[in-house]
Amino acid sequence: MAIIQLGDYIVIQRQKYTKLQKFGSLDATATLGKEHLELKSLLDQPYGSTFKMCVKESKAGKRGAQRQHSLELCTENELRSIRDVLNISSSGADNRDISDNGEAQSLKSSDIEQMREECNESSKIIEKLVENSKTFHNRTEYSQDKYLLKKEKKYFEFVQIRQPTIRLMADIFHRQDPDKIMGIRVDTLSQIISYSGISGFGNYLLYESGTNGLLPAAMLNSMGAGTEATLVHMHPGNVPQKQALLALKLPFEQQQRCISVNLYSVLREFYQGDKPEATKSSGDEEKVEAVTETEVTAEEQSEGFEPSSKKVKLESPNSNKAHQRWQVENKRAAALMNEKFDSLVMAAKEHPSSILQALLPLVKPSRPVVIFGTCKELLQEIYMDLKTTGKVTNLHLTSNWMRTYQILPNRTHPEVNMSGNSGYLLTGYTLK
Amino acid sequence: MAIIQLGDYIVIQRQKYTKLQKFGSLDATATLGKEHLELKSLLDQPYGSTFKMCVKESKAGKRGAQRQHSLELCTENELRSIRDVLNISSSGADNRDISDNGEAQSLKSSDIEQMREECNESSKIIEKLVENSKTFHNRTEYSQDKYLLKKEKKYFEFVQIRQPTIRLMADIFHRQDPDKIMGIRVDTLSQIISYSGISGFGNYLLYESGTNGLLPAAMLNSMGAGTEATLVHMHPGNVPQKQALLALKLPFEQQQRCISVNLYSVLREFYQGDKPEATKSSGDEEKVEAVTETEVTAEEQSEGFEPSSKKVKLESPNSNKAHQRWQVENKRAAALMNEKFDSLVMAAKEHPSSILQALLPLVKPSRPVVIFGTCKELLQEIYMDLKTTGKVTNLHLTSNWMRTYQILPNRTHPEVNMSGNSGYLLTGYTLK
Amino acid sequence: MSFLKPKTHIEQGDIVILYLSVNSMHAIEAVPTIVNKKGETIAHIFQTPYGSLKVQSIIGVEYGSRVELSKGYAHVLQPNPELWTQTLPHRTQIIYTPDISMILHQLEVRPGAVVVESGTGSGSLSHYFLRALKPTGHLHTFDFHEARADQARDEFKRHGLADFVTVYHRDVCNLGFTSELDGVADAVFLDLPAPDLAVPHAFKALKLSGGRFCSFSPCIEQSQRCINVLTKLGFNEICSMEVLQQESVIKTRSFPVIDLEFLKAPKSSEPNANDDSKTKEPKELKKYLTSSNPQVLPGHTGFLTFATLPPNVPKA
Amino acid sequence: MSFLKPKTHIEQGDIVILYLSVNSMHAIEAVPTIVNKKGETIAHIFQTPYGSLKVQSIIGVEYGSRVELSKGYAHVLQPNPELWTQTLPHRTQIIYTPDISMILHQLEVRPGAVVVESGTGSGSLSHYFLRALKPTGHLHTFDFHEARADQARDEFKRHGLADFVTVYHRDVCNLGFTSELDGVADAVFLDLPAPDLAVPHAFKALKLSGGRFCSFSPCIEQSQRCINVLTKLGFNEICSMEVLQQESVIKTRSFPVIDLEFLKAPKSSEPNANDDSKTKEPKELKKYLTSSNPQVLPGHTGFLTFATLPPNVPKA
Repeated sequence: MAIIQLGDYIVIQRQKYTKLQKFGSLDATATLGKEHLELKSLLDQPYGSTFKMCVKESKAGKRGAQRQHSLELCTENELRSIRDVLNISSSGADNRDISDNGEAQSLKSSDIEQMREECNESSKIIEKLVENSKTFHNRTEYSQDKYLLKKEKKYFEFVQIRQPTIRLMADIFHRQDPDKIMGIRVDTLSQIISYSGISGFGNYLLYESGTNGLLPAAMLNSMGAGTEATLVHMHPGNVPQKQALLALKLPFEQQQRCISVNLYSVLREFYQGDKPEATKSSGDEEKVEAVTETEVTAEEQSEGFEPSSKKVKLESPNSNKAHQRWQVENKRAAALMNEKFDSLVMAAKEHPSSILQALLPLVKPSRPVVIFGTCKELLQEIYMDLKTTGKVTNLHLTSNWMRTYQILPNRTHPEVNMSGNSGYLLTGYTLK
Repeated sequence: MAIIQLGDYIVIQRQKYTKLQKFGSLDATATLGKEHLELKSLLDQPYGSTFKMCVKESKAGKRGAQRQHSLELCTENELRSIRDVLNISSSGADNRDISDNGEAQSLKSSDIEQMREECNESSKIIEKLVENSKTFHNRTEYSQDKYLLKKEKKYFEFVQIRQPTIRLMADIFHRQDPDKIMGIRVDTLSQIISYSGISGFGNYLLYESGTNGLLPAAMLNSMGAGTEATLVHMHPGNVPQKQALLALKLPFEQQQRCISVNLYSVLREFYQGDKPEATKSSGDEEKVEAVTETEVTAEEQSEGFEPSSKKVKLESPNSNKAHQRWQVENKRAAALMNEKFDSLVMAAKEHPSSILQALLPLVKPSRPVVIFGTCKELLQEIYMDLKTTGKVTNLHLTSNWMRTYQILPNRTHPEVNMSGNSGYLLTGYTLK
Repeated sequence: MSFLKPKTHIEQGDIVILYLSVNSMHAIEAVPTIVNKKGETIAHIFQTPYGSLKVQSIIGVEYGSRVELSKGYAHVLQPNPELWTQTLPHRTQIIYTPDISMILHQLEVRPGAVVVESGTGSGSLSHYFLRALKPTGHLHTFDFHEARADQARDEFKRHGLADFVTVYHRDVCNLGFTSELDGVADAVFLDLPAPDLAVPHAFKALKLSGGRFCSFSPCIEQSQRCINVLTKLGFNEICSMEVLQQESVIKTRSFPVIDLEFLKAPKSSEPNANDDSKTKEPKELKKYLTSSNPQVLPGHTGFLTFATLPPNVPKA
Repeated sequence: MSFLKPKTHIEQGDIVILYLSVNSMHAIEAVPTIVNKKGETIAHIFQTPYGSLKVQSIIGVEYGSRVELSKGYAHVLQPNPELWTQTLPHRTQIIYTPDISMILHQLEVRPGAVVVESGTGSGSLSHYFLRALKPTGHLHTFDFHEARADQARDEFKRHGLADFVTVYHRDVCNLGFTSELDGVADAVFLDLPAPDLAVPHAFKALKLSGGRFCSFSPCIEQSQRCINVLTKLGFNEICSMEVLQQESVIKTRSFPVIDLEFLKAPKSSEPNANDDSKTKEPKELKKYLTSSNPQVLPGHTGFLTFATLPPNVPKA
C-alpha cells in the first residue's frame, strides 16, 4: 500500500462524503462542514487507513460550533455498526400513531451540543438521543433505521484517507461543482475514454477549455505508466488546469508524455515554426507563461482568448534569452502534429466549429473523433457540417440516462433523484 | 355486459395482439397476419367473450398458407395454460451443452403446415413440436418457457372480442402506426387530459390536424355522458378524422356535444358571421363538405390548407339552398367562441404559432393551455414567445420517460426495448 | 368551492392559487378574516417575498387577474388538481401529475365511474379522481390514519366536492373495504405499504362485470408480491411501468467563436493592424435557443402496476 | 493483428471493418483466398448490397480509404473494440459500449491491471479489457462453454492479443478461478446467471491490498443476491446502476406556416387578388434543424453492481 506523503493530494472520506485535499504541509487542515481536521498525523501512514476525529477545541461560529479535531489512526475493530451497539429491539408495525409535532426529542439542542464536545463517540451520542426520544420505539424498523442513519451521518467520527484515482475524483468534482468540469458526468467521461480509443499505444490530441485537469488526467491514466503513448493537451489559457493530473501522482516519465500547450501558441508554432522568420521568437509568443506544476485553480485559466501580448511583454522582458519550457513543449507538440494523431478529443466551452476545423486535419485517417458538449444544438450543427463534408463518418450524437439503485431487502428501487445532464457526445471516424 | 352489434367497432385480441375492426356486416372478415376470421358468429354475443378459431380452408399464399377461420364461442375452461397441458418436467440446469445448429427440430416445415391444417388446437401442435425437438429437454426451464411462449404465440387459436375504450385504442394506434396519431404516446395522452382539465363541466377548444379521432374521443370520454361540457373540435381538412370517436359508441347527446369544424371556415364565421354581408353565404364557405359520421380514414383529411373553392363549387352547385350541417356547426361553434373557452388543446402538424395566435384570444383567463408537438424546437420558440408577451404563465415544456417492467419470479427487469418518443407538451395558464 | 367547475370570479370561501412564479405558488382561502393562535379574529393578510396581500381585496376579482402586493405583484388562478398538488399541505408523500394521469387513463375513470382508493393520504390523487368522475360517479377513499381521514373529509367539503366522495377511516389491509362496497367498483387504486394484503379486498370490491386495478409502490418487492396475488385471483393484462416526466430548461445561450485562421499568417507581414486590432475587435458571439434538462431530475417516483379483472370471475 | 495498436495500412491477416453505412458494417479478414465448404481454395470475395469486394485488393491500402465495390463504394476502417462489438459474430448476448465504458471506469482498469472475467461470451468486453490493460497487464477470462472458450482463444491470437490474455474453459461458480489466481486480481468482472455463487471466488482472486468488483446482470434478483453475498464478505462502496445511451436522430424538418389573418377581412372587399392568389402562393415553410429520439430505444441492458474490496480484509 502506498504511503501518505507531504505534497500528496489525498481523498478524505467520511461515510459517503468525499473530498480532494492537498496535504501540502504538516499544519495543513481540512474542512468538512463545521469540522476542521489537522492532517499531520496522516504522514507516513498507508493509504486506506481510517482515523478517528478527536475534538480539540470548539468555537462558536455563525452557524453553530466550529470544531477543531486531531486525527488518531484507528483499528478496524473500532468501526462497527451503530445498530449492533445500540441493540434496538422494539419497533412498531407502522407509523399510524406517530404525529410529528417536533416535541419527540426531550434533549435540548444545547444539551446535545455540550454532549458533543464532551464525547468523541457518535454511537454514545446517538444512544442518548434514542433514549430521550419519545417516539423512537414506536417507529417502524425502517423508520428507526432512517433516523439512525441520519444521526449517524451527523455525528460520525471516522474518516478514511484514500489515494486519488480518476474514479474518486470524477465523483468528487461532479458532486461539488459540475460546471468546473464542464458537466462531464462519469458515464460520459467513461465513454470519452472508450470512443477515443486511448490506450498504451498511439499519440492523442485533446483540446479542453477547463475540466480541473480531469480530462487530461483520465486520458493519461488510460495511457498508462511505462508505455509509448503520448498526449498533446491543448488549452485556451495561460496555464493548463492540472489539479486532477497532479493528484494522480503519476511517475515522471508518464507526466512527461502529457504535453500541455496553449492552442494559439502551438498552432502558430505549427503553421510557422519551421519557416525562417525574423520575428518568430520575439513578440507574441512569450505571453504564455511557463507551465508550472503547482496547483492551478479553475479561475486561473482565462476565457478562451489569446492573451494580449503587450502585458506579458512587460512581465517577461528577458524572454528572448533562452528557450523557455513552453517553447520546448510547443516544439514537441508541433512535431507530433506533423506526424498526426491517432485520435482527437474536444471539450470546448467556445463554439467548437473553428477549433475542430483547425484540429481535424491533424488526425490520421480511420481514427476516432470525440466531441463533448453541453449544448446539443451546437453539436447538431457540427454533425450536419461533418456529414456534408464527408470528412468524418459513422457519426453519432448521443447522451446518457444513468440511474443508481437502492438495493436493500424489500426496499429495492431506483434512487429518487438522478442527475439530469450527461452532456452530449458527437463521435465519428476520420476518412482519408 | 354490452352486446356485439352490427355497425360496432370491436377490438379483437389474440394474446397480446389487439386490433380495432369494424363489424360492418355479417360477411365482414378480420385479418390477423395469415389468419382470416369470419365475424358473423360474434353477433349478439356479449363483449368480453372468447372465440376459438376453426380452420375452414387454407390457401397457398406468397408467404405461406393463408387460412380462413370461422369463430366458435368458447368457455373459460378451454383456456388453460399450455404448460399445464404439456406437463413438462425435465429441464437442464443451464444451456452449456446446447449448440444451436438449426437441426434441433426433426419435423419438417411441411409436416408442421399439414398438422396445422388438420388440427385446431395449438396445444397439440406444440406438444408434437416438443416431442420432436432434440434439445427441448436439455434446455433450462427459462429457455423452455421462452420456446413454449414463442410457439404458443404462433399457434394460439383463441381470440377475445372487447369493446373499444380510449385505453385500448391508444395502445392499438400507437403500436400500429404512431404517425397516424401524431406520435401521441399513452403517457402524453393521459397528461393532455390532465393538464387541459377536461371534465364534466365547461367548454373546451381543441385544434388537431389528425389523430384518427383519438384526441377528440379522449376529450369527449372525459367530458362524460349526461353532462353539460362541450367540445369545439377544429381541424384543417374537409372532414374530421373520427374513427376513435365512432368506435366509442357514445350516446347521441354526448356525440352532439362534439362540434367538429374546419379551422378556416369557423374562423371566418367567427370573424365575419354576424356582419350583414352580401357574399357571405355564397362563395368560399361551401367548400367544406357536410360532416358525415361514416368511417373516415386518415388519408381523407387534407394537408392543412384551406381547400380551393373552385373545385368544391363544381361539386356542390346547390349549396346555397339550405343551411347545411357544417353551417349549423360553424354557428354553434362561433357562439361558443364568443363566450370563450375553459381550456385550449392543440396538436398541430403545421407550425403552431399562427394557429395559437388565432385561438389563444378565445380562452378565458386562468385557464389551461396545452400544446402538443413532436418537434421540441418549435415548442421552444413558442415558449419564448409566450414568455415574452406574458399572456400565458406557469409555462412548462415537458416530455416523458416511460418504461414497462417484466415482473416474474427471479426474472424481474425493465423491458429490453422502450418507446423513444413521447412527444412534447407545452403547458401554461392564461392571464387576464 | 372553487374545485367544482370552471368559474370566472373569486367568491368568498374559494381556495385561490396565488401565483408568484414557477417555483412560488400558494393556495390561500379567500376569507377576509382569520382567527389567530390567541383566538382573536384578525384581518387575513398573506405574506409573500414580494410583500403582503390583504386577502379581502381579491374577493370578487376575476380569476387570472394581476393583484398588487406591497413590493410587487402576483396573479390569482382558479385551483385545479394540478395546481393543488403543487400547493397542498403535505400530510404524506404525494403522487404527482405524470403518475396520476397514467393512473386515471389506465383505470379508465370518466364521469359516472365508481372508484375505491386507499390510502387517501394528502388527497392529491383524490382530487384528480373527483374531477374525472363527477358529477355522476363516486369516490370511496380510505385511510388508516384517523386525523388524515378527518382532514381530507373537511377539505373535500370546503372544496365543494363533498357530494361525490365518502371518506373512511379504516385499516383496509386487515378489514377490507366494508361489505357495502362489494361488487360496486369500476376501479380500485392502492397506495399501501403492503398492497398484496389488500388485493383480495380489491377483488371483492370490483364489479362482477370486471374492472381495472392499480397499485402504486415505491419498491419493486411490493409490486412483485402484489402481482403474485393478482395472478392467483385471476386478474389479467398485468403490466408494471414507471413514468418519469422531464422538464426542459429553455434559454438562450451565447458561445464565443474564436478565430484561428489568422495564426497561419506571420505577424510581421501585417506590422500595424494585427494584434491590437484582434484584441480590440468585439468577440464574435453566436446565439442559440437551447433546451436542456435540469441538473437534477426525478429518478423514481414509484412502480405502477395495472391489471384487469375480467368479467364474470366467480368471487367464491 | 489489427487490434494491437494503431496502424496505417492494411496487412494480410488483419481484421478490417468494411464500413458501408451506420447500419451496415462488416468485419472481414484481409486474406486473398479462403477455403470453401467443399475444401477448395478460392479467391476471397465479400458480398455487399453495393456489390462485391475482392478482398485481395484492399491489402496494402491505407486505413480510412475508400474502396470501390462493383455497384458503389465503402470505406475500410481499422477495427477497435467499439467497431468490433458492432460486427463480431454473436455467440451469446453481448454487452455494449455504454455499459462497458462504465465497467472499465469503475473497475479502474489501466495498463498493468490484472483482470479476471467470467464469462468470456462473445469476447466483446474482453477486447475492451485488453485495450485498457495492455501492454503491461493481463486478462484471465473464463467460460463454461468449451467451444466458446476455444473460439475466443483463437480470436485473440488472430487479433494479435494472445500475449495479454489467458482463456480458461471452467465452471467458475462451482470450481472457482483456480488457486493460481488467488490474490492476483486488481478487478473481477462477472456476467453469470448466478453471480452470487461466484462472489466468494472473486473475493479470493482479488489482491490482499484490495480491488474492485463488478457484476452485470439482466434481472434485479441477481443483483440482490449478489449484493447480499458481497456485504457478508466485507465488500463496501456497493453501488448498483444502469446506463442507457440515447442516440439523437438529427434532421432538418419543414413546417408549413398557415395564414389565418386573411380570414378577418371579408372576401368581397378584395374582389380580384384574393383567393386565387392565396392558393397559388407558395406555401410558406419554416425549416428547423431538429433532433429527436429514435422510435425505439434500449430500455434495459442490465444492472451493473460495483463494489470495493477494502485492503487487508482477512481471507480466512
